[in-house]
Amino acid sequence: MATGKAASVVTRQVRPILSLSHNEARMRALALYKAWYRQIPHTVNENDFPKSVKQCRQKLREEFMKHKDVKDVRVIDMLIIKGQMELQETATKWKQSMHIMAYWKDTVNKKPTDFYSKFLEGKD
Amino acid sequence: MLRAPLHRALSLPNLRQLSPAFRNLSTTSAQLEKIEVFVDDKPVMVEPGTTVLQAAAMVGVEIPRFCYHERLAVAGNCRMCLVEVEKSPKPVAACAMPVMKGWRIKTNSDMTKKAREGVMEFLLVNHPLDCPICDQGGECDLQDQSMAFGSDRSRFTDIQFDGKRAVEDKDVGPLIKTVMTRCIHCTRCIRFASEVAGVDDLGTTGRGSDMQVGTYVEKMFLSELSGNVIDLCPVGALTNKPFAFTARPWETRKTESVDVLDALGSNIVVSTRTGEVLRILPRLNEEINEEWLSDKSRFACDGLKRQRLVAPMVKNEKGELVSCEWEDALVSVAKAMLRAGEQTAAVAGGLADAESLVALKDLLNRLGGEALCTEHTFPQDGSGTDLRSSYLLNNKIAGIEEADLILLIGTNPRFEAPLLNARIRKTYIHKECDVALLGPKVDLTYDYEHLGDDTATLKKLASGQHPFNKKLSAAKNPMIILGGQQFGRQDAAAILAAVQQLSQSLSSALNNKEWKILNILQQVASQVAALDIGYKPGVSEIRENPPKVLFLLGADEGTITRADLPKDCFVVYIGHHGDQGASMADAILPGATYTEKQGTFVNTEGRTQQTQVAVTPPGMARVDWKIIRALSEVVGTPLPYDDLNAVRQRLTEVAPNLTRYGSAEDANYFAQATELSKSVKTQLASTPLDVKLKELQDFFMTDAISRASPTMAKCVQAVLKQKSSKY
Amino acid sequence: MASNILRKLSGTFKNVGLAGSRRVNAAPTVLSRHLSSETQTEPESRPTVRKPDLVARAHVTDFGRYVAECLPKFIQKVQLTGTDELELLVAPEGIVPVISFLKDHHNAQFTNLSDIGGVDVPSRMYRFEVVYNLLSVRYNTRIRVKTYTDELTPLDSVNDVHKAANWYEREIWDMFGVFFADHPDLRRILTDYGFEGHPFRKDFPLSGFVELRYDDTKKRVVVEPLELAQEFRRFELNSPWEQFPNFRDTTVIEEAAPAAEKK
Amino acid sequence: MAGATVKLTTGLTGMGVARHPASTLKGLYGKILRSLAKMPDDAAYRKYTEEVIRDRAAVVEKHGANWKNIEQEINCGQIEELIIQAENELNLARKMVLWKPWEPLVTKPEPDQWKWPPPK
Repeated sequence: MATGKAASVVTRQVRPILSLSHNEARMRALALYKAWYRQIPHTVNENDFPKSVKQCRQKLREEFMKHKDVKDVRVIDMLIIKGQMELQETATKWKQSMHIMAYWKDTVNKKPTDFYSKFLEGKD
Repeated sequence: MLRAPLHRALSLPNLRQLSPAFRNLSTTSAQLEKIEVFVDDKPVMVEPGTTVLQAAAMVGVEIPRFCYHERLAVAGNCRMCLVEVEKSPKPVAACAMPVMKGWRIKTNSDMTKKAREGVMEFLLVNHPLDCPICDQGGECDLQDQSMAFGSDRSRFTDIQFDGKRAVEDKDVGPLIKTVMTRCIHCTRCIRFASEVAGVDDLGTTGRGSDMQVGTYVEKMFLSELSGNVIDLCPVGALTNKPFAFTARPWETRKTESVDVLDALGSNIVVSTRTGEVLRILPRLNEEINEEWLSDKSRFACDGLKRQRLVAPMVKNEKGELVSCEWEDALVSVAKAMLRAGEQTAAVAGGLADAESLVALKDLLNRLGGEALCTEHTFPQDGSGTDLRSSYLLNNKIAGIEEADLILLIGTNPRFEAPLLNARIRKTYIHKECDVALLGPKVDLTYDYEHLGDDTATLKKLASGQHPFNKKLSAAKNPMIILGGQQFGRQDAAAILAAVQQLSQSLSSALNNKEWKILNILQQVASQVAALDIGYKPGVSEIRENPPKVLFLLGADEGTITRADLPKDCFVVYIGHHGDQGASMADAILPGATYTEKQGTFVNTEGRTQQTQVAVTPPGMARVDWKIIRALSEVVGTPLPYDDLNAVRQRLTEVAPNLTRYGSAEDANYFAQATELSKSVKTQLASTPLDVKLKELQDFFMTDAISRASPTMAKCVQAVLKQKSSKY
Repeated sequence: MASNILRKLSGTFKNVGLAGSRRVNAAPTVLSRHLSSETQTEPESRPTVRKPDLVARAHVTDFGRYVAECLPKFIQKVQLTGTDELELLVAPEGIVPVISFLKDHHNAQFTNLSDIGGVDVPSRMYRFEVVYNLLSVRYNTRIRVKTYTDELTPLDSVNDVHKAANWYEREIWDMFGVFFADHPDLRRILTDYGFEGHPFRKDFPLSGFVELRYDDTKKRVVVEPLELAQEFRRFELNSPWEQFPNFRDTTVIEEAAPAAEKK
Repeated sequence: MAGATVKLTTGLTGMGVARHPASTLKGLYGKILRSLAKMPDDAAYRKYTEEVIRDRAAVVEKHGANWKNIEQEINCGQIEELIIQAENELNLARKMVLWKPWEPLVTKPEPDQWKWPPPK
C-alpha cells in the first residue's frame, strides 16, 4: 500500500493528509485564497445579501488570518479541506444568503462585563 | 406503644445488632470475638450477630431486598434477599439470618438467582402491570429488581383470568396517594409509622392474598413525617399526591441543597424540570436529618411558584404599587436612602441567606445606619448574642442519641423541628433515655414527664429545689433544650439566665467535660447566621428610633407594622413572596427563594451549609445579595464584591465559621455566659410558658413559602376535618 | 491443522448457505442439525439466561482464526463479544486489504457493507474507532471490522471495494471529522452548510455551540452563540437506569485468536 | 451435452446465463493459481485459496459441461455466481501480491487501543 510516510513533527511518523511539506501546504492555502477571491464577485452578484465585494474580501482575509498561527502541516491541510468544502458550498449556491451572512455574526450582541449591567440584564 | 417493657427486653438487643445505624452506637457491647465468613469466597471478619446481608454489604455486595430497611426493625417477609449458604439445604433470608462461623455465602449462585426469580414471580403475580401510568416508574424497586433479578419470560399466560388481586385505595390525606393494589406488603410504612413517626396509624388486616395495608378505618395519616413513607415504599402503592402524574424521575434534574423552612437545615434534593421545582426529596445526612424529611419541607415547594414577586415595584403618587424596570426601582430606593442618611434600618426575616445579610449590613453601615435587626428576638441582657454558645444547639442534633435525660423547656420540638423530635424519639426507644417537658402539654409521640408550664417551676429548677433536680443530677448525659420562642417574652433574659444557671450547675458536676447541657432550638433558618454576622435580635430598637428608610429582608412575620413607623418612612421590601412584608412596602425588590440562589445558612446547631441553584428566579427577580450590591452602586458606594466568591470572602472576614461548609463549630463559653447572666435584672413573669405550634394543623403554615402553598392549606383543612371526625 | 480448519469452514459455511446439501462429508449435516437448535433437552434448572450456541460460536471462532492466519500483516486482534459476534481489530493501514479479502475471498464473501460507525474515546492516543459491519449473504454471517485513527490521520477509503461506503464515510467525516483518503466526494452529509465542528465527538457539547432563529427585522435565519438556560447548564452523567451496577453483566470479550502467531 | 439441459435463466436480475461456464471457470481458476504462485509457499492465504480452487477445479473437471452437477457438488450458488466468485478471487489474488499480507504485523496497536471499557 502506498502510504508514503513523511516525518512532520519530531518523534511520531505520521501519515500526511495532502501536503508533504510546509511549503506545499502554503501553496495550497494560497491557491484556496485565490479561488475564494475570484469567487466572491460571482457570489455577491448571484446572491441577495447586503454585502459588497470589498466587505466580502475583507471577511475572507479575516477568516484566513484567524488561522495565521497554525504551523502543523496536517492541521493546515484539514483547514484547507474544510475551506474547499465551504467554497464548493458557496459556489454551487448550496449555501443560501443566510448561510453566507452567518460569517458576519451581525446579530450577536456583546456580553456585559460590569456587575451593574449584568445585573440589569439578569445574566451572569 | 412500642416502648412496653416487655418489648424492650425482648427486641432491643436484637434491634441493636441488626440495625447498623444503632450498632455503631452500641459502645457497651462487649468486645466479642469476631468470626470469619466468606461472601462469594471473599473472607470477611464480622461481629457475632451480624446478618448475612450486613456481612455482604461489608465486602461491597448488595443483596436485593424489599422489606429490609436499615433504619427500621427487621421484618423478613418479602423473601427477596434469599441467598444460598453452602451446605444449607434451603436458601436463607439474608436480612434476618445472623451469620455463623465459616459460612460460605453465595450471592450470585444459580440457587440464589433461581430463588430471586421465584420471589419476583410470586410478587408479580398479584402486581398490576400499570407501570406506564404509575408514578413510581423509574424509581421503583420492583421494576429495577425485576429487570436485574427477575426471569426474562413469563409463565403468566392466563391473561383472561381476572383473578389478579385488587385492593381498594385508601384516603390517607392530601399528601400521600395510595394505589393499594400495587402494595407488596413489605410493611415498611407500618414500621416507619410506629417506630420513627410514633403514630400507630397504619397496620395490616387479613392474611394471605386478603392481606391489606391500611388505616383500619378511614382516617388521615396524622403525622408531620408522613411523606417519608413515600420514599420508603418500594413500589407505587404510596406516592407523592401533589406530584402525581407530573414528571418521570429521569426527566428531572436533581440539585443537592438545604432546606430552610425550619432551623435544622435538613439536607434535600430539589427535583426540577423546565425551570420549575417539582418536588423535594431528603438527602442522607447522619448529622442532621438521617434520611427523613418533614412534611413541610417536602411538600411546601408548590408555594415557591405562588404569590411570587416577579417585577420590581414602586408606589406611585396615588399610593399604588406599580411594577417598573429595575433601574427605576433602584433609583427611587437610592434617592430615599440618600435623603435618610444614617436613619436607615433593616429587619431580616427567617429565610434570609448569610450573603444578603452581610451585604445589607455593609451597605447600611456605609451610609451610617446601625439599626440592623432580626425578626426573632434574643435577650440582650447578660452576655446577649456575644457568646455563640448562648444561642446554639450546642450538643448537636446527633448528640441527642447519647443523652440519657432530656429536659424540654418551652418548646414543642415535634412541630418546631420534626426531625429533632424524631431523634429524641429514636433515643427514647432504643436507649435508656427519659424526657421531661416544661411548657404546655403537647403530644410529642413519646411519653414524657410533664413538669407544668409555669415559670415558678423553672425558678425552682434553677435553684435546685424541684424534685426533678434529683433526676437531673443523677443523669450522666443530661440535655436541656430551650425553645427559641420563649425569647419573645418580656422576661426572656430571666428565662435564659435561669436555664443557663441550671445547666452550669449540672455541667460542673459532670465527668464528661465535652458534654454540653444547654441547647437552644432556634425557630428559623437565618437566625444563627444573622446573629453571627452581628444583627441585633428583635426589632425594639427600630420601634424606639423610627427610621426614615426601612429595609425588610424577607421579614414577613409582622413584627413591625406601619403603625410602628412614622408616616414618611420609606419601606423597602427585598424578598420573594407577596406576604405581609410586601404589603406594607413603598418599593419592592423581588428576590430569590432558597431553591434559586446559592446561599449560606447556619442551622440551629451552628452548622454552616449552602443551598444550590436549582432553578432561575422567575421574571425579573434577582438573587438577593446582588440586588443589594446593585443598589449600592446606585447609591454611590459600590460594595467591594462582584461575585459570590468575593461575598464569601467578606463573610469569612466577618465570621470565619460562615464559610466552613458542612462543619459545626463548637462554642464553649458557658461559664462566662452564666457569669454574665447573673447581672440580669429582669424577673420571671408569672405568665405560663407557651408555644405557638401545639397541634398538627399549626405546623403546616409558618412562613412566607408555606403560607403560599396550596398543599399546606389542604393539609390544615384535612387535619381539622380529621379532628372533627369520629375516629 | 490448517487443512482441518479449512475443511471445517468450507464445509459448514457451504451448508449454511444453501439447503439440500448433498455432501459426502458427514460432519456438516450433524452441524447443521445443531444449528437449527431444535434439540429438546431436560427441563432447564438454571436461572434464565441467554443460551449460548456453542456450534455457531465454534464457527465464528474458527473463521476468525482463519482470517488472522491469512492476513497476519494487518490483523491486530480477533475477538468475540459477549453475544458471540466476531470482531476483527485491524491496523489502519490494512483496512482496504482486510475489507477486500472479506468481500472477494471464496470462504468469506462478505459482499454487503451494512454500515460504518464511529466511536470516540478521547482518552486514547488514537481517539476514533471506525467500525465496519459486514454481512455475508452466502454464509449468513456477520462480521465487524474495527480500526482506529486520530483527528488528523487520514484513513483509506473503502469506497473502491464497497460502493456503499461512499455515504457512510461522508457521515463519519461529518460527525467525527475523520478524513478518508481517496474518497471521491468527501463533503458534509447531515450538518447544515457552514456548520462548525463534528457533533459526535465527545468534546462537542450535547447542546451544540450555536442556535438558529428567524430574525424578523433581518428577514432571515440568524446564527447566534448558544445561551443555555440554567436548566441545561448542568449535566448529569450518571445513568438513571442503572440501579444495581454491581449486578451488571459485563460484556465478556474474548480473544479468539492471537494475532500473527507465526512469523 | 449429454445429461445437461440448457439453462434458460439464472432467475437473478442482472446476471445473464453464462455461455461456456465450465471453460470460463477453468480459465479463471488457472489464472488464480498462477497469481497465487507468485506468493511465498507458506503464505496461509495461498495455501487455503489453492486448496479451495483446486477443489473446485477438480469438480469442474469431473463434470465437464454438466453445470447442474457442478452447481450441486460445489454447492455455492449457481455456476454464474461461481464465475463471479472466481473473478473476485482473481482480482483479490492479484492485489494480494502487492499487499503482501503474509508479512508480520505492520503496526502494533497502542497498549490501551482495544481495551474496553476504555481506561479513564
